[in-house]
Amino acid sequence: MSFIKKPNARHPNLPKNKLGLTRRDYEGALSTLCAGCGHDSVSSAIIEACFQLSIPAHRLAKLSGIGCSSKTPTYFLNKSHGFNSVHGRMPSVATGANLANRDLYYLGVSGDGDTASIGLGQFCHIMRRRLNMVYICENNGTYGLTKGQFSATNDKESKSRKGVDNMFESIDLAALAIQLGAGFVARSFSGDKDQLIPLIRAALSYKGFAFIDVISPCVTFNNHAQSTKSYEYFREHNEAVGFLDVIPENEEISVNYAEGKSIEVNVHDGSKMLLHKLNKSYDPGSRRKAIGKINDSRDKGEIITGLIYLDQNEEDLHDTLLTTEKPLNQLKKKDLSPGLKKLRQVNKSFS
Amino acid sequence: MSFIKKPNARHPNLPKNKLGLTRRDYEGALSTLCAGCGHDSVSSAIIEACFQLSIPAHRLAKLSGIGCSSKTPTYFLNKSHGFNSVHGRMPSVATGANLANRDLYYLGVSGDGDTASIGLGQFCHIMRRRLNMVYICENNGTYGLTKGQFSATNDKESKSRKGVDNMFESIDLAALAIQLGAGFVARSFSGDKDQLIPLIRAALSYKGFAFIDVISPCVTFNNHAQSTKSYEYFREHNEAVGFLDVIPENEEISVNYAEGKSIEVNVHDGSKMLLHKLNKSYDPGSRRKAIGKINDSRDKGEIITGLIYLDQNEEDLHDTLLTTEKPLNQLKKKDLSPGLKKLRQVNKSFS
Amino acid sequence: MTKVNDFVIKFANVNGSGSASANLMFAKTIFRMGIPVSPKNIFPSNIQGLPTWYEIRVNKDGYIARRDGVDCLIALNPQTYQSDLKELVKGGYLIYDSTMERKFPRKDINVIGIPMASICAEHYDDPRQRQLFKNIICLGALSVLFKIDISVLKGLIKEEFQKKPKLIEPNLHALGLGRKYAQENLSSDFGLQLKLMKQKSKKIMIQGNEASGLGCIFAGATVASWYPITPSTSLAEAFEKYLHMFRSDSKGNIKGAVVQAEDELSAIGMAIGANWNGARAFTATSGPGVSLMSEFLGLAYFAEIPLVLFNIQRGGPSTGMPTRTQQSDILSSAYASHGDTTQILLFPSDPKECFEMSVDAFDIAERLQTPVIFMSDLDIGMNDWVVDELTYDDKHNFDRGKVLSAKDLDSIEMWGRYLDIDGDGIPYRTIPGTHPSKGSFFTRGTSHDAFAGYTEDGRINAENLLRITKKFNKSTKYLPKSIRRNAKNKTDVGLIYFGSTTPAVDEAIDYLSEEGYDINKIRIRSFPFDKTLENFISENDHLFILEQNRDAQMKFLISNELEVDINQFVSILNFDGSPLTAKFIVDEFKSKVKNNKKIIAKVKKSRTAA
Amino acid sequence: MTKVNDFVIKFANVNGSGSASANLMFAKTIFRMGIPVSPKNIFPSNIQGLPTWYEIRVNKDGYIARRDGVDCLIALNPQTYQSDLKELVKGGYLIYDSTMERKFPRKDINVIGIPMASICAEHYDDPRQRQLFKNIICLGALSVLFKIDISVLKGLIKEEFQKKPKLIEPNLHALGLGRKYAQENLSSDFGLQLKLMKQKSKKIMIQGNEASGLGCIFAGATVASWYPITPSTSLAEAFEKYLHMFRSDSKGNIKGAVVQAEDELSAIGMAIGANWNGARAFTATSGPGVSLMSEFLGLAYFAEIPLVLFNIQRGGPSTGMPTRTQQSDILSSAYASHGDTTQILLFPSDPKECFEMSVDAFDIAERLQTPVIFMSDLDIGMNDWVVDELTYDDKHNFDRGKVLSAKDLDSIEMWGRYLDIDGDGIPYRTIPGTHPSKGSFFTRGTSHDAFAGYTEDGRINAENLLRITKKFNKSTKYLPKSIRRNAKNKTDVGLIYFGSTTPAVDEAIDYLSEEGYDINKIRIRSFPFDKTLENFISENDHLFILEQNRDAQMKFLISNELEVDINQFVSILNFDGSPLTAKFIVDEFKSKVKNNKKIIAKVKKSRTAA
Ligand SMILES: Cc1ncc(C[n+]2csc(CCOP(=O)(O)OP(=O)(O)O)c2C)c(N)n1
Ligand SMILES: Cc1ncc(C[n+]2csc(CCOP(=O)(O)OP(=O)(O)O)c2C)c(N)n1
Ligand code: SF4
Ligand code: SF4
Ligand SMILES: [Mg+2]
Ligand SMILES: [Mg+2]
Repeated sequence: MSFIKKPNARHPNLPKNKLGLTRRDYEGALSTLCAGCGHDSVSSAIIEACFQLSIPAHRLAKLSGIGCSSKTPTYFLNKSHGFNSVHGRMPSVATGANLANRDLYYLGVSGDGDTASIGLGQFCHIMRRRLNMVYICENNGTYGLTKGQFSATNDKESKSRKGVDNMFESIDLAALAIQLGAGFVARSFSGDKDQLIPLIRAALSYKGFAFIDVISPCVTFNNHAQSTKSYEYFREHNEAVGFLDVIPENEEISVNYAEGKSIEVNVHDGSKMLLHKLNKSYDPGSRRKAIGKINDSRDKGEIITGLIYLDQNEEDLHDTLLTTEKPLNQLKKKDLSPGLKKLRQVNKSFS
Repeated sequence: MSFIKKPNARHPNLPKNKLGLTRRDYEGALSTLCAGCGHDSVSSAIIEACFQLSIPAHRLAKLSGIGCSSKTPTYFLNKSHGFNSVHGRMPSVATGANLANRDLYYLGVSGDGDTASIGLGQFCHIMRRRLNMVYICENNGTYGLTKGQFSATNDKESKSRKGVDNMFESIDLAALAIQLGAGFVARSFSGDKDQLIPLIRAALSYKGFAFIDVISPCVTFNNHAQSTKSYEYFREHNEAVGFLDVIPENEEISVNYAEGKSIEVNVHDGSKMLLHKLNKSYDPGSRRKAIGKINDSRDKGEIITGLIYLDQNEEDLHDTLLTTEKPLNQLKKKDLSPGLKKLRQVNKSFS
Repeated sequence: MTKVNDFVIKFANVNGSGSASANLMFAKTIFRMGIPVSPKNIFPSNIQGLPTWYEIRVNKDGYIARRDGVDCLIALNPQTYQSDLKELVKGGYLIYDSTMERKFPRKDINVIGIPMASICAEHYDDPRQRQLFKNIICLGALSVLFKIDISVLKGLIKEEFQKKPKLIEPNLHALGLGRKYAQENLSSDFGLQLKLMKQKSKKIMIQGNEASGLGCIFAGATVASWYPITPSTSLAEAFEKYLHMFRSDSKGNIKGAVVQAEDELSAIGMAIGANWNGARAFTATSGPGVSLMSEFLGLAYFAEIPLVLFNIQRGGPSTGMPTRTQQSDILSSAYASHGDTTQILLFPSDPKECFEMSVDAFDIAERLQTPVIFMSDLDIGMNDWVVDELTYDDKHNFDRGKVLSAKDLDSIEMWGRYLDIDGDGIPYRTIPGTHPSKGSFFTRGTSHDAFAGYTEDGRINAENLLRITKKFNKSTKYLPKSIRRNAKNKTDVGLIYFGSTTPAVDEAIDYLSEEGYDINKIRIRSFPFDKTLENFISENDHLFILEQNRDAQMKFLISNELEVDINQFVSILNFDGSPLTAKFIVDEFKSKVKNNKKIIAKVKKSRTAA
Repeated sequence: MTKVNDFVIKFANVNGSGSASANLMFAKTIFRMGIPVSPKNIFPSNIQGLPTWYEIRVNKDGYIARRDGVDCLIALNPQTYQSDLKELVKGGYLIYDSTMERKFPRKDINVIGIPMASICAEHYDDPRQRQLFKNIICLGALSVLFKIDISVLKGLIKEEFQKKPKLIEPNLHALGLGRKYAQENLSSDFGLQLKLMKQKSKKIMIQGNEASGLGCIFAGATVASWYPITPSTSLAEAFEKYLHMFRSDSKGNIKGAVVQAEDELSAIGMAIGANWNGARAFTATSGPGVSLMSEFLGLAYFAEIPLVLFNIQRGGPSTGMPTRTQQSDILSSAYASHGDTTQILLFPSDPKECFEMSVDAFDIAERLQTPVIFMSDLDIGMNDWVVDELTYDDKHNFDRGKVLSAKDLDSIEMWGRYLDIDGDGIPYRTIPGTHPSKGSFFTRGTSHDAFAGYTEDGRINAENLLRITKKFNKSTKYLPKSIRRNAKNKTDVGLIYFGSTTPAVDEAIDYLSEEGYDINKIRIRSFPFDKTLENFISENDHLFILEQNRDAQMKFLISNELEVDINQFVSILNFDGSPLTAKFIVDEFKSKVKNNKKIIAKVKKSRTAA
């Protein structure tokens, strides 16, 4: 359990955004995630991005499925309506919500279990429909809330908490998203605020489906084999008693590296991850090249981060459906009910 | 309704395969599909391929979901057990069946609605698992059995029976399959027996997940705008009465073209489709190139056919799971039940 | 035999052969002649080439249920000659295509051959035209035999093809060919006659799904998310049609949105999302879809999100009989989802009620903030029924229920999403985006307190669940009431029924009363059950429940929810997938009476009392 | 106050702090001392940092239900001090970490401070070691207070850590630190004492899911497909563990396969596919999963495919209370899926029965060729229960039901998959690959005839459905029987119950009998219900049904299925998510008796009769 930093007293000198609001106004409830969980960093980044964009929080709807990641909408944007739906099916709920009111911001938060297993079908189809929303997958390669089973994004041949190998091809959600027609596809790391915040901002400003795959390490159920000294007692204790009992209090991981550079990140369990930040000169305009880039880097054992694909042709589901401009949830009886006279015409057509 | 050709009398001179069986021994019940439906051609190709391979029909299990395409297993291989499961969920049933007996052939037949809509999640995951089976999607870009709604493989901007545009990105199942780890990925056309039969043979001989996306035109619910003279009366009649009533008796479409060549196919409704058969020199060994090839051709308005991707490293789910060699469904009590003595040991560990 | 305006005609055809529109025109002509008519389409789960039947009952007294026995069989499907023939009554007429001469193994019927194919061959070269016009030629011949008012039929053809006017002439021509053949070759003493009648009230002939789709338009539904499945598809399609007809804005954009989802899990998720966000949204499906939707139904129930779900029932279990009718999703709908859940059900009995109840369903769902499941079936949904014209009260305003506006929120000190302020168990809700600082909350399917906060305190959760029960129990006042009709003579025998069996019941009750059995009847229109039903049960000592399923699901629901002894009820069950006949009910009733001593006593008593 | 072997100890901890294993060791020590003990783990749906409790009841008389009131509170979570304190009985003990001195607002209790953190700080530098050993130090201190047989505890520690032997010494050391502190600083007149007892029979302490997973191994299950969900996960994990332990072949390969599916739709599909293909396969899930599985359950029911589904129930509806217990999926399981479906249910009451019924479940499923739903719950599945040792009859052979071998097929002229040859409604099945030319058929969820052929003939389909009903009705002979126990004195008051409430019932009945209320009792173990239950109901004029749900689902199921008047039953309901206490039952019983005149009469009668 940890805080999305929230000092107690209101400080009169806190910086304000265009709406005259402080960061505090974008915060949420106390997080109940494990100390150091990557998901909390993502929540902070969301808070910061919304603050910076001066988004009126009540004009944003936050939605999620089920999982540690899907709990996080409680921990940011207190003034937004939230919807913690069922496991894997946030996309459909978000679609309905968006159809009802095209004028709000929609921010979906999901996990890799939620998105790539039970929710894979809905995830694929929401992209085809170009729903105007930001979809963040807090990707930790594991099922956090149900205690560390492999997810479908887990690297092939990595080891689970119980020492078993993952034996299946991992699903690269970013590549999949590009293949299936998402207009804005990015990848980042939970601890890289400098990259993540601007990406969330850009995604919120994009019209169409914006997907951000955020590598967000799970402190507790790390899926890697190597382990550093400091963890020994805990791991061994847990292994000895046969179940997970002690969870260390960890610091959140943060990184800072320049565009075009690579960085090796030590994850909580001591394993390493090689991130590579896309160069300024990288052109995200081609679908095919973007997919190629992802697969290339993967072969090299590198994870590229940054905005990987951008379709400039911003068009969303409402454009396709030719929905009227006024949000559907604001139409009144006179807009909607044709009335008795029209009904009489209908009667005629059946007589 | 049409026949998978089945003359009435047994002809003593019919050619026999290695098992001493004739083609007739691989046939099924009378088809109840529309005359000229592409799916019937696929059934014929399956019959031929199994005949040629001398597969003992009872060692093959045929499975499907729900749809016109999913009905077809009734129309071939009478001696095989069949399982017409629920809509979109043949992959899971096939997975279970295969787990139970690794020694049979598994042939799954599905439609584009069954595979790319309700079944998309299962389809993706069965590929990750490299289940040893042949999966044929009889792809007509429409929901035949429920009367002509768009499916997710339908080309963007084509028109439905009711004249409405399809407005969504179409899912390329072959590209998706390659991206998600299928080992054998091919595409063909229902009417191209010369290509389809060898592909089915190869798929049946492959160990791992073999996917064949077969373009299989729906006679009745054609999704294209242009129409030739001969259809006028029917189309107009149906449009006039507001529902589909008259369905013409059509001939099955068949094509014949050489490797490396393209061919324009006239579909029943008069629209055209450009098929391009992969060259002999095409190397299906690279995942990335294969995906690239598909997307390239698509941009050119061409549909490539042939074996698009082949992973030589044939490994299936049982290899990953380290399942014992003997089929699980043949293990007996002595193999399975540890007995009282072992139970006593377990008791000890809990006392 | 001569029968006027009282017989059954059955067409035996092949799917996809063009018979459907001709048959419909035949039925519609009868309807336009003012004669009560009831066509039933019996079709396979297939697109082309399999047997399909169209059964038209004509009845001057207004009985529109199916009736056993066929007076005139138009046998156009050689595959089914044998079995079709059996249904023909003694002295009935068999009409067939005599291009190929045939023998029929019955002496007690009249056989009329019309060489349809050869007439076609004579007049049309194109085989496709031959296929198309064969049915119209047949229609022409029938119009002569039945002495149909030809101006009505011609008028209808002109209307049908008004969107493709160049088809009018060829169709009239084909009609003429058939008429000519009949006039020249068939004797005029055909025993079945159609005679113009005057309708007592203005009627229309419409399918339930069409009426429901239209009802959703009048109810102000703006979002429809659905996945194709027989027999619900035509409902979503009708909604879409009327959406384009009535809801285009000045720019040609649409005041509404229809999405064909990738499956039912998604279809209901979308409808829930839209309702949560303050739009009126619905989804439509059938059995398999309802099963898939059951997890989400639990969420909507527990998180208290309005939702209208059209369940157009078909034959179950599993994929079952997709093109047959049943009432067998009652329990799985009433108690949809795991955990303790109870859902509101509506039971329409004909297309007119489909329209009305569809309009009401959205008010109910929003008023009660819970799913409303509309329990129609294939018979109502996909058959043409003759009903009174639809009406709509322009003065009726949408009941959006307890939704707080920005103003409301400004004036409220403390608000809790699940607080029971009014003591009726119905809390106040807010719509996202309403107010900059007040009224936001977290919707969830996990246990929560009155402020929508997550809680693992079992007592708080239990209190919340009890409030929902209270809301449910008090909901009857918003629901369509049961309709009760007492027998002319006092009796303590009652019949409970609902939905599409209504016409059969009405007819059966009349027959039984003629035979001296007096029966009170009540038609259930919604669940939870109302006081009217409760009283009916306590006032009638012996009760029959009629339903179209194997397991007597409605009986179970009633005994459980009204806490009445299940042994008080005698079930009349049918689950063969066909719309009921009055005869079936009469026979079942009488055999139950005969076989059950307790009932004998009851019924005897009421008969002698009469 | 001095209590020996009869009290309640409750640990209040923080999730993930290492308390769980220490607490378990404490409970297990008591168990090893031969004292009846019952620990309940009350944990949040969270991984780290939220309150969690471990409640241990010690009772020399063998009552192992929960008991109200805490005799000793080990309060290690400052967040919950306030509320925890309220549960402490007068004169009870509060033990806390006195590193930071605190005041507790109750005078009527004994407060014992142990400076756990400061002892840690003194002896360990690494903060992680401090966290880890704090709980062991506490355990050491407790062992002194409770006068625990230290050799037992030490032995246990050695065993626990035998896989990581280098952890043994440090743990023993920490234990010593705690003991030393207690011996030197705490007075020895602590009023709660644990004294060695002699167990009457050999006991084990085990969780239900562990026992079920093991049972599946003994039953010869080879395929498990599942999707993680609390509280069912540990069942699949146990199966996998034992699979590796007992089923490796000579090459190190496994005679079985476990697949973590992508969701519940897939998990059940796999289990169905495997069973269809002749392997014994199961899936395990909880409420939300059961809802998702309901479409496939209908298929398995209708296509008659054996299947074992473990439903480890948790608090519903919707996502509900994932870490709390309930019995609220009874209706949604019994009537799972649309259309007319009824499913076989098993109701185990403790881990031993979980083992036994898991073994039987596969025989039943294959014998009846239908799904068997195993209705366990979180309390049974995830808590440690002390039960008699598990046994297994080596002579018992798997009952694979009516499966035709190649030889059988050779000798059969005509075979139809759904023919009722034996008149018991159970048809003969064949496994793919068995015979080169005979026995193949098409399995389907669409309506079919006796030869598995597709049919749209409603009567044929109805006949098939009635055969399935017959099979279902005759199935009780293969199912675990109800267990009935009459009161010592003759009475016509009966209590019906099932599952995890059993220990609370046993205890309550004893108390009530002490107070002069004689009650017959019957424990349901399966559905459809057997003759024993039917007789019990007809022999007892007044009947109570105890269940852990809001809507009295078992009452409904019984009145429906046995066709008994629902008003004959009085419900005792609890649905706050906690395992029941005897006191709750006693209080509810008495208040129901007081408030209901009819019952007063009954109960009075039986009391005076006694
Ligand atoms: C239908 C259903 N099945 C299973 C579960 C149990 N469940 C809760 S969270 C979860 C996995 C979450 O994994 P992920 O989305 O990766 O989130 P994380 O906890 O790793 O952030 C599962 C399987 C559920 N709540 N509902
Ligand atoms: C759960 C469920 N939803 C919907 C349906 C209705 N349905 C039957 S077939 C079908 C679509 C089939 O399309 P496709 O797979 O492309 O097959 P085709 O008929 O085109 O060959 C649908 C939606 C169903 N049977 N089950
Ligand atoms: S279990 Fe993992 S994902 Fe869940 S809160 Fe803890 S660290 Fe985060
Ligand atoms: S509707 Fe289309 S897919 Fe179905 S059988 Fe007819 S032609 Fe084939
Ligand atoms: Mg995860
Ligand atoms: Mg299709």
